[in-house]
Amino acid sequence: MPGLEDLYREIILDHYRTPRNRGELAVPPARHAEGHNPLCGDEITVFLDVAEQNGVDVISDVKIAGQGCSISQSSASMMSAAVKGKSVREVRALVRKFKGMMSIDTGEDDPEVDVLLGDLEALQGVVKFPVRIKCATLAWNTLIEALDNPVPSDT
Amino acid sequence: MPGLEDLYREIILDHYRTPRNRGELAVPPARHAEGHNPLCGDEITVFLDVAEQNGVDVISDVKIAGQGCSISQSSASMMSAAVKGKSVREVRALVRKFKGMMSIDTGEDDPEVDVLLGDLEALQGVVKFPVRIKCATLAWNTLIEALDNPVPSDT
Amino acid sequence: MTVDWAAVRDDFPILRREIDGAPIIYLDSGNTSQKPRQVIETMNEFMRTSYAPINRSAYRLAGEATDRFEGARAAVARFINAPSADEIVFTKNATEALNLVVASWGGANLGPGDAVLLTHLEHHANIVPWQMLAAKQGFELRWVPLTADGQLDLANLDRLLAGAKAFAFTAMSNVLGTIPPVARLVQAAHQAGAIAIVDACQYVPHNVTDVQAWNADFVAFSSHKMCGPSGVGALWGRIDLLNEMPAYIGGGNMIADVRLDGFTTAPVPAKFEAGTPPIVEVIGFGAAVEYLESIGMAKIRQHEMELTRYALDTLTARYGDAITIHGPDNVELRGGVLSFAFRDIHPHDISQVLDQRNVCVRAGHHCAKPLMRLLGVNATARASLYLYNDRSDVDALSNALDGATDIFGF
Amino acid sequence: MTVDWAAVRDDFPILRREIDGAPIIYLDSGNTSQKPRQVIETMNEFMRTSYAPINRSAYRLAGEATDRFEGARAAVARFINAPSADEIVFTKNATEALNLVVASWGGANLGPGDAVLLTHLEHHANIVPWQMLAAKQGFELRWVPLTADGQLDLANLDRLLAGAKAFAFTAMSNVLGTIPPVARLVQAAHQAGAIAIVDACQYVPHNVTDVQAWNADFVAFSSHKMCGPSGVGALWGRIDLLNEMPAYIGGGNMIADVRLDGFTTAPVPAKFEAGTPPIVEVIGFGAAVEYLESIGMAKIRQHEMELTRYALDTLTARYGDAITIHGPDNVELRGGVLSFAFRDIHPHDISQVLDQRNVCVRAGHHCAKPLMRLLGVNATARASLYLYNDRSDVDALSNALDGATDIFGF
Ligand SMILES: Cc1ncc(COP(=O)(O)O)c(C=O)c1O
Ligand SMILES: Cc1ncc(COP(=O)(O)O)c(C=O)c1O
Repeated sequence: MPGLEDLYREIILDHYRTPRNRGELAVPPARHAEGHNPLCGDEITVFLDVAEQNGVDVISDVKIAGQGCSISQSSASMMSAAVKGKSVREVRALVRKFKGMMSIDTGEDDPEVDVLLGDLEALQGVVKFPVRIKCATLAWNTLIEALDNPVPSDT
Repeated sequence: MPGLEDLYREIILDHYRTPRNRGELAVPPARHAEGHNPLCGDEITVFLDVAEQNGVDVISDVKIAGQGCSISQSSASMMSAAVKGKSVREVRALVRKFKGMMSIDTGEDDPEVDVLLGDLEALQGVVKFPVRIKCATLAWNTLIEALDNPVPSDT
Repeated sequence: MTVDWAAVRDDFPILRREIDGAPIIYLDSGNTSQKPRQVIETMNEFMRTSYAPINRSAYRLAGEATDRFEGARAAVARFINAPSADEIVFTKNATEALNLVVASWGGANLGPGDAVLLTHLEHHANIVPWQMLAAKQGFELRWVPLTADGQLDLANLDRLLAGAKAFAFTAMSNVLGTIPPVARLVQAAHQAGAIAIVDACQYVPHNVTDVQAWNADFVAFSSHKMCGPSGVGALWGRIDLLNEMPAYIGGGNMIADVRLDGFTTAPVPAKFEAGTPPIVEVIGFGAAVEYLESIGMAKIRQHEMELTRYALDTLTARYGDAITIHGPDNVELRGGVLSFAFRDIHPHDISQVLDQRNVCVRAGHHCAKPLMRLLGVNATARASLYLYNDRSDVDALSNALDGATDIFGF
Repeated sequence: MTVDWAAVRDDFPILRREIDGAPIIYLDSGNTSQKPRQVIETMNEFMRTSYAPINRSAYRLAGEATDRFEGARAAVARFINAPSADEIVFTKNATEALNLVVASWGGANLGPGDAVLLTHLEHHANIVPWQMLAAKQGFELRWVPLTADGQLDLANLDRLLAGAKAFAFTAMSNVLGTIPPVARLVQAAHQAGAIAIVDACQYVPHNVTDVQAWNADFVAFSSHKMCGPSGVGALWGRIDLLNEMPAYIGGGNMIADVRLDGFTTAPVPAKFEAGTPPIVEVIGFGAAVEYLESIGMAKIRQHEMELTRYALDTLTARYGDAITIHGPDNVELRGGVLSFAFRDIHPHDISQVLDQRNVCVRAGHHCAKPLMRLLGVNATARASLYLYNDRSDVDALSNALDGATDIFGF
């Protein structure tokens, strides 16, 4: 349909149809957070295993649960692929970069970390559809929640 | 001032300057009620002595306390003069008649009672000034309150 | 007399607005309705020539404005056949109207051991206020379940009502369109000794409403869903209940007297209208009910039933099993609110594709998350109809849906 | 740059309305202000071309409307120098804003043994909600008294604040015009461990407002008093307090999730904005603050100070002891609100006589009955000035007062 090619790129539809890293992680040791998009009812849960490797905190595993539209699901899937194995510091830089691409001001970049958006650039077209920005960023905000304010686990 | 002659008739100003039946009655035996005009802050208290005379309830005395504008005060003063000595039934008929003059629908007249407005007709001009109707009727509504729902006395 | 629906459509200036060279197909009236020029012009003219405070000042301009404001109250009262205009309390929306009843009536009447009955059809506005009060005052919430086609399952109604002090339910679901048998539910409530609170937010805009025929105790609705301005809603209540109830929010206009050590309240409805009211909006609300009356609510209902039938038939004929439209199929039992699932495409994507053809539908949980969970979805797409819609709008919806098929590759 | 005040006056269509062949002299802006064409046209245009739901639907029309709505929030935030637009909660009026703070913050924080400090200047909107909560939760209300010329008597402020948890006061009296030293009062409150709640309903429309310079915790105001539409007000609050506070009214938009057994709240400000907001009114409110900014609040304040000085001088020069104007004489310490007593004539009669010459003033208790009792009156006449008033209005007031002398025979 004319006008929607920028939004529904093939790689996005691919991640939507075949989401990566679906599932849950045992909490604890994993940490998790839930995100809601009040506009459309989307719900997402991000699970993270954070492990120290060579003195740096690294996302050793990530899983995504929940339901949502093509944009929120594909963004979550692409995010999960992008953050797995990265250090927490790199992940924070990536989140800033991603939100910057979504035209959300997130302040200064971390000058010492160099991260690339890679496939995530396919989501750039979302900016032309402002109401979808919340869909695209839902997983990313939830990721930050899982790092900074995870849901308390029972033990 | 042109246009206000209908409102500020001489007899009205006379009752305003020299109000009749100002004061209070001992409660009990008197009954009383308070009225407020939220628009202008006027407050009025109507005290009534009701006594049986020849098998009929009669307003044997009436006093008016409180403060207000020329219309509410003169209407209260004229009312007090008009109701003193009348039977409760006549008074109710008079209230209906007065409110009718103020273009407030009060239902059927009492066919068996014949009351005259007399001096009160001077207040007819108020109808041309709709916001003042509440001033003119304040004492009358408070009178009905004093008959039907008087403030409970302590004894 | 038949209504000239094309002329009605012409009353709504926004329907001539074009995006990308084509007019808007507005199918989101269940969310909020568009405004006819009669309402817009009333507000415009009032602000240009007659704006003044209400019930506070004594000059002619203020007297005139107060008369128009109270005239609007009388018009709204007449529109729902309320016995008296004094029983109409203006609020900011239906949500505030429901919160008012819950906090004031419920606050004074509900405690441990008590129960309130709701239904699985309810909008958050008729759920959350009860949950908030229940958390404070400790009473039980019970729920009327649904049948498979989205009607209230009344099999155990009497048992659910036993011991309940209030039954609060929607007169028309904003998700499924379901119209429960209001008068019958009110009667059942009363028989059980409960009061009946009707969320008529979706009903009043689309049907002849007679609160006396319902015999209800409270009825809440919003102006913005019935061709009127945003920023105003109404609560109708039985005068004896309103008189007994404690004040809700405090401030100017709702008092008879204030002293340093306490206050006394003004008579109803002022008692529940603290502060400067939505003056222009109430007057616009009056113009809206007069506009709807000039067409006739029975005719509007008829028009919407026909259009709903047409929509149900068109969509199922074209898409068969690929589309699931929730709620009753019988248009006598439902309003023109069509929540649907289309293939496996997420409602937000459906809305996106439809928007490309200027077809405006809502995608989401419609402020009814408990109902969504029962339907087993976290969102639906919803097309909702009103007096200004016609068959061309339904056709546009049907045609635009094909675009979703293309992109998501079925 | 100097302001062309005649052009400002021309922005207000109602000032060209004539009654009995002469224009209106509007001196009741302390009650509610008139609207400039810029605001009226914004609302009109929005309803004709762009009306749509906010934050609920995903099509472009709705996205556009949401952007304008949130743009208005940003404009209001900027207007009072709030650190973030998220700290602006839209309410139906200032009264609701104050009730929100009292019910939500006060409900969670006040109990037996606690105290809240108010002042004798307060409007009912900043008295009655506290009385309602105090009756429920049993805390003490204390009052800052007044000096003879209607300023706050701060001699015992620290003693009054000792042990108080909140200090709620007006930034400008709607009866006397008094402008208390807000920043100093906030500081005293904080030193005593109390939060500071400012009723800025009369202040924001007439002065440069900087909530950060005040260092206040909550600030309430109303759109309709500042050239904006009726039906909307605002609460600004410190984000940490807003985040901690429990929900106020419940329903759509204020939730993150709802289940049959409970709900979780959305982030601020949605948490406090249940139901469909006053969409058109918020957008009109945004246009109003932009209008005021285009003139400049400092210039408006200057204009009103000059006009107030002129009015004080004109009336006392002409009527001497026959007129008593309440409140401070120093125009640095007061706004353009002139409550007065004239001979022994009742304010309602004064208003009536003035109205005959189209001079619109308010007569009454101005929703400040406790203050009235302290002044020893049950009503005053009040002329209140705004940016669209000029010396001719003051002269008209002064001339029209003579008519009262005639009738009441002095
Ligand atoms: C059934 C129902 N009840 C209540 C509401 C709340 O109405 P409002 O948002 O106008 O307060 C709505 C609309 O959103 C509704 O559809
Ligand atoms: C000082 C003050 N506070 C509060 C209010 C209440 O404002 P609103 O009626 O807009 O809620 C007013 C106006 O009436 C006021 O003058």
